[in-house]
Amino acid sequence: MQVAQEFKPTIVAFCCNWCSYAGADLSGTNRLQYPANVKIIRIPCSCRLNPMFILRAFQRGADGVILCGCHPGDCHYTTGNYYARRRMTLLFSMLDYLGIERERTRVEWVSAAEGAKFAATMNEFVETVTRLGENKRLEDLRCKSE
Amino acid sequence: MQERVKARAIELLESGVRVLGWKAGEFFYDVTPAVFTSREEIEKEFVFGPFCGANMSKYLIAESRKEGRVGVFLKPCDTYSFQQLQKEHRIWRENVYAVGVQCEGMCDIEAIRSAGIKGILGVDGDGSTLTVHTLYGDKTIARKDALAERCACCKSKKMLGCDELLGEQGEELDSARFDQVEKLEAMTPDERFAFWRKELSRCIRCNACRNVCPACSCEKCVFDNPNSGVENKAAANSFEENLFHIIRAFHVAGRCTDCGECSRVCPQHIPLHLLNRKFIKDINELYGGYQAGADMETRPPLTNFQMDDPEPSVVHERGSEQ
Amino acid sequence: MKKYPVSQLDSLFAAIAAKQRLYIPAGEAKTAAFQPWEEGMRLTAALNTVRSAKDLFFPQVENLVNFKVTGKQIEVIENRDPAEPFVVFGVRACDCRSFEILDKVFLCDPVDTYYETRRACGTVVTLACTEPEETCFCTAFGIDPTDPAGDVSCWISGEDLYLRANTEKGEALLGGLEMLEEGGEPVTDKTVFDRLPLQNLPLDKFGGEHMMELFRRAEWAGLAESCLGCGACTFVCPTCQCYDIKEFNTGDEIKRFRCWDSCMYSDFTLMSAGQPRPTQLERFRQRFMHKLVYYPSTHDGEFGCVGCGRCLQKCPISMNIVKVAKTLGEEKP
Amino acid sequence: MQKIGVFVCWCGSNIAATVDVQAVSDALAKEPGVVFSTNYQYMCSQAGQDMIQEKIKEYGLNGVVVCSCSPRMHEATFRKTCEKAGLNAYMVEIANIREQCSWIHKDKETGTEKAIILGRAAIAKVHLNAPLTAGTSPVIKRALVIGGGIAGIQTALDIAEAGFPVDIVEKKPTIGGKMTQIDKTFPTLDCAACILTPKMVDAAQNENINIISYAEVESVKGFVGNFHVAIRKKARFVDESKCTGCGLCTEKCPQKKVPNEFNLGLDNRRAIYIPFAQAVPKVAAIDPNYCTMLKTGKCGVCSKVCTAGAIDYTQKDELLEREYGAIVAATGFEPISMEKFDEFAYSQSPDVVTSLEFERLMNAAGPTGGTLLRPSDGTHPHTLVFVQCVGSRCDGGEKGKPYCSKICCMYTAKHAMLTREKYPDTDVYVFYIDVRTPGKNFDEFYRRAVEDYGVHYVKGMVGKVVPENGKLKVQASDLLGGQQLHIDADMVVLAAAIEPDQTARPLATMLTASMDTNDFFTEAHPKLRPVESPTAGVFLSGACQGPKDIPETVAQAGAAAAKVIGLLAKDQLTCNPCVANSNELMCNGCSACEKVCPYGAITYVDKDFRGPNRTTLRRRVAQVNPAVCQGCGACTVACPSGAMDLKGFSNAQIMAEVDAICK
Repeated sequence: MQVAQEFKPTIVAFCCNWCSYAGADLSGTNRLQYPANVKIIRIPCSCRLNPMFILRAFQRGADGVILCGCHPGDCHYTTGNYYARRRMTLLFSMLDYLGIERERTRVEWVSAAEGAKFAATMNEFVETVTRLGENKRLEDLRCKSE
Repeated sequence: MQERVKARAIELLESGVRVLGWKAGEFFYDVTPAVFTSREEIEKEFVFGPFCGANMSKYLIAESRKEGRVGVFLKPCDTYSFQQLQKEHRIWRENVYAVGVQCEGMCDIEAIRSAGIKGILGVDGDGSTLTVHTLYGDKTIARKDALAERCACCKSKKMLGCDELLGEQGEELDSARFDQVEKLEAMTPDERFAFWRKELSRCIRCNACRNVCPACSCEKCVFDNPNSGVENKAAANSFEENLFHIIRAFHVAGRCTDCGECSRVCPQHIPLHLLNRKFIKDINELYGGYQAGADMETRPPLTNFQMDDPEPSVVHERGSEQ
Repeated sequence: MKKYPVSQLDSLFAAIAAKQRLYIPAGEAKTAAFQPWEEGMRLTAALNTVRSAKDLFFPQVENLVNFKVTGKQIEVIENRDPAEPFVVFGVRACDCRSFEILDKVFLCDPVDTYYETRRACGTVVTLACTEPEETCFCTAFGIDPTDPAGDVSCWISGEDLYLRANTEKGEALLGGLEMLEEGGEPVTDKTVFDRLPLQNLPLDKFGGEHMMELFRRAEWAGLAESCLGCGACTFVCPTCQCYDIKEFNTGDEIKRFRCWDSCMYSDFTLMSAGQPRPTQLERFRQRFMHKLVYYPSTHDGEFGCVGCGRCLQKCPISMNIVKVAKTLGEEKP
Repeated sequence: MQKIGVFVCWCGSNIAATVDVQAVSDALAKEPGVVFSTNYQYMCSQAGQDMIQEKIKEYGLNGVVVCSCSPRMHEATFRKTCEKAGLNAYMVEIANIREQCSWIHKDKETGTEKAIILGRAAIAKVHLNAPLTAGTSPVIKRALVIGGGIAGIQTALDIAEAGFPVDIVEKKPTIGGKMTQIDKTFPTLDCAACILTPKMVDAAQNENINIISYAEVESVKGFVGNFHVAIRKKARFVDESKCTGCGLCTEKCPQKKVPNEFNLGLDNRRAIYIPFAQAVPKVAAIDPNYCTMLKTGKCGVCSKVCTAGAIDYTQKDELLEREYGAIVAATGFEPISMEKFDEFAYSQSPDVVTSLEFERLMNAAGPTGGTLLRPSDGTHPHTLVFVQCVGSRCDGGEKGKPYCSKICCMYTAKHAMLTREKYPDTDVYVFYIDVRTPGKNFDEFYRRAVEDYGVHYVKGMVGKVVPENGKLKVQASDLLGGQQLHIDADMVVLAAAIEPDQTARPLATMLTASMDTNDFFTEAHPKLRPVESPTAGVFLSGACQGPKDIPETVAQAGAAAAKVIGLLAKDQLTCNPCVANSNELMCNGCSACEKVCPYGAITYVDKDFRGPNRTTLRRRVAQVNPAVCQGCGACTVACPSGAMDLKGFSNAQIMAEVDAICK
């Protein structure tokens, strides 16, 4: 328990450029706090997220990975997030199937107007992952050195 | 059937096409896919029997691009791969003459060995029990125990997209092929993790599963491509074991016909088909029934969507009591 | 010759494991492997392991060295695995012969110190075969499966395990095991070996003499045509010794390691100029020419194959060295 | 190896307050490939930009990382800066250490630490950046304005004046929109029709403007400069080219019982009708829901009386395919339905009306010819109660809208004033939460209503309206007087909140333009780009972007037009160079990418490649049209072999960022 308190997870948040990245900016503009262990990577669209990137993140020491994109129907590229939704659903299901904690991966639709939602989501996600503790099941010990 | 197939093979050859079929080996079970170009060869070495498990469709990617036509014999499950590959424009159909061969299930020599039978020299009996001749005398085994896993839960005896059929056209069967997947799903995450660690930790990254897989027919696999960022030659640790098999399963998701070759050829007997079947099961449950290779038109599930597809959180909700 | 009741193997293993790490072939038949012995672990029912005993001396992945880059400074950090003595029990005659073949490669100048260390640390305890598989053909290479080499040779005969030390290492090992009693000779029945279907391989043509002729044989095309180019045969083979040196950037240091490579792979010995063996035919030919021709030609006629039969069982398309040897070895009319 | 320069911005104290900018630039200076690193107060200022350019030249930088505000803010700025210094614009990466760092963290240590990591990620990415050159795509010099209200008309007129052809698509049979129903306009009290109808006529007569009335947009494809739009022109059953608008048919039509939407159902029209006298186009239309001929096949009176022979009962919907370079949304607003507000007895008494209905009752062209009469008994009302904020400023919003509808305070003041002016014998009460009168001459106007016209303004909400023997018993609270008021009113006028037109949401989806939770179109930037949608080539005019009065609408309409003109004035648009491209050597030709491409940017060709041993292999490979590709990257994930990659967001680049962040 004590350990869980001190443990600061590394969270990678992939945000689509048009909605969620703007949403993240908005939560900044509104000075809405969320933990610093969330680091955002900008991708043009949620459909750009290759499952390899997620696994890569876990390999390199991420404890949680979240994808944020436009709400289904609002994709800047019309259909991108629909594909992303299927891909992520299947990938997450597979990770779960392999016994990797399902709470480590997540998809959240955040529009450019939902700065508050972005912050809330991140706070909540960091909390969840902190409770889970360090990513052990999908770690690459070579990257855990030092 | 052996004789019918052989006879047809000769006719085809004499009609001027190369014939892709199974070639006899040192023993009765070690048959090798081969292209036959002479009558003698066929008469002497062509076999079609209970150990012709190899799925010929993948060879057609290369063979169909060569000069002239190639005749091929395809078991029902092979025809699904055959059609899926056409769907992906991998096979030049006009250069292929496809003969569907009905099949009552292939035996797996490894299954017989796992039954503790050593020094196997021959097998006969088509009935429910097989007599196995060994260095240590004759043994018997129930045919169902000698059957390959994929055949024990055969999904379909339908032969698709062939130019002609040998044997009765079959039907799709409601197979129990998802039972094992369900068993795993019913486990706790910890149990599942332990299960897959035990299995995948045996992986020696020989790439047999990948190289035999009709869906894994990339010009260059990401795992062989130094620029892909995931290239690796050996699974250096548990992560890379997972990485290889997760990505491979994902890349064939919605394209895998569940032909079962991956599990057949794995020297370490890792039940790789359980990964692919998980995706197939999920796709069926989440996006409606889909069988890769069953037709030429339907859009593969991963290049398709519905406005009201379930959210990724279904994964979390499913069995969230755990 | 010493002996010990088979029924109490556990306590023998315990005694060895008490002093140094012990590996025994364990697990269900189809996935048998050399595993660190722990309480209650039994010998596998399988004749042989899926992967050969070579793994213990030449593991699939092995750390070589680390580099740390700080600014313009490159620091080189030793990170080879610590050398601790170990015993491997139950090595078959074929695998035991494979060590000789590997030694000739790794221990000749320049010596492969990683391999050398492991060899020095390892005590090989072999186990004579009594129930060969139909795929066994070690006898074709002059190996006597009923009288294996190694630091210690063992036989299971009747109720007892018979042990014979062949080397100082062997002496040392057995010397340390008080529970062993002096014993007579095991009875070995060789008749089954005469019934082995593959024992008479036509090998006379192979070796250095007919190199170019064999190289040019037309049959290679037919043999190689359905090869999938996977590495199954290579990785289960006790004598395959090719490896690739790779580097992994962890972000704060670079780990250089080596891992098995396979001449069957399309990127094997890939060079800036391109692929020296552009099609599977050349790669396939390379592998078998190496076992049957190149290796003997440079190692006074000794073949690079020990007839363990693993590739016969594991090749996805059942193409293997026996088929190659028979196709090329038999005199054509 | 890149020679990278790092420029850390303080953004005044915005960043510097919670991020130790010195520490950041020092830490990043140690990163591989970084040859120069500094920090400065305002990197986006001229001085800051000059410094960047100077350093690029001085150190021969071939990669630049700016740690500053969001790339959505200044990426373009810094790219231009570097381009001027001879560095390819796409060798620049921004580390967002303001919105995503300094502004969300209080603790300086944390902020600094995170800023360094974000900087590292950007550096890692720049290492893999390659110079990109943008392709170009032609601009179709024609604009589409969706909605023919004052906003749409003004936008169209301004674009047309600049010499570009415009189509106005209006779903009603006439253009003009809400303003046509308004009687007078605040604060000047001049007649709405008098200022609107001339504009409608101008639009009709302008040879650059093509009005497609009684039509709706059915689908939108393509992208900025190159939209393909399908427009459904609904059947009018009247041949526009023949109809002279004489109106004879509308007098002879036997079907008299059709609620007249122009007067909000306060009176009736015929089944064949011209919405109002000044309609443009002045062409009759048959209402298929009421026309006996169309429903039963018996009647045909209108066709008999029509001397022009314009009636055509067989007319079908027509689908027009048009191409445009720019699209303007001007879909306007609607008052919300009053159903949910039964406490005001709207559904119980015809004498409870909405403000818009009141406009009609006051209007000379209205049902009562401009004399204010009670809808129930046609008598002259003596006591009127105006209720403000009906459905506006509702928290929770389940009943009404969270926002202020903005125009109600002023039009109610107008109504009250006009009533008192015309009928000095009336008592007029206005119940309000606040009176909001920002705007030129607005407050003066309101005060005139109170001071000169003796309108009773009561701060407080009306709780209940009960119809009782011909009167409306109004129960309200007077917050300032601290008492409950009971008024026997003859009429109650509800200032209904306004909401975006129902057609806006589906349209937004077609345009892939985003909307806020109230279905108002969102602007590209709330302050700096108020008339553009985030979707390139789509612009916003009028109330579809938020509640507005007429002058504001007209102003925004003009602004939108200016943006459109700016776009159409270009012959070529430089495309986004961050597009997909396929490595033919690795392509399987499996068509997965083609299937997921929303723009049809991917095509296939059979190509010969050199195989091993001097053989040639024919393979089917994908090719990307960089002018059409918009760079979403869907194809890159669909491609199993990784042959398809995205410039500027390549697999390698993203993974490098991942590594840097997780390190």
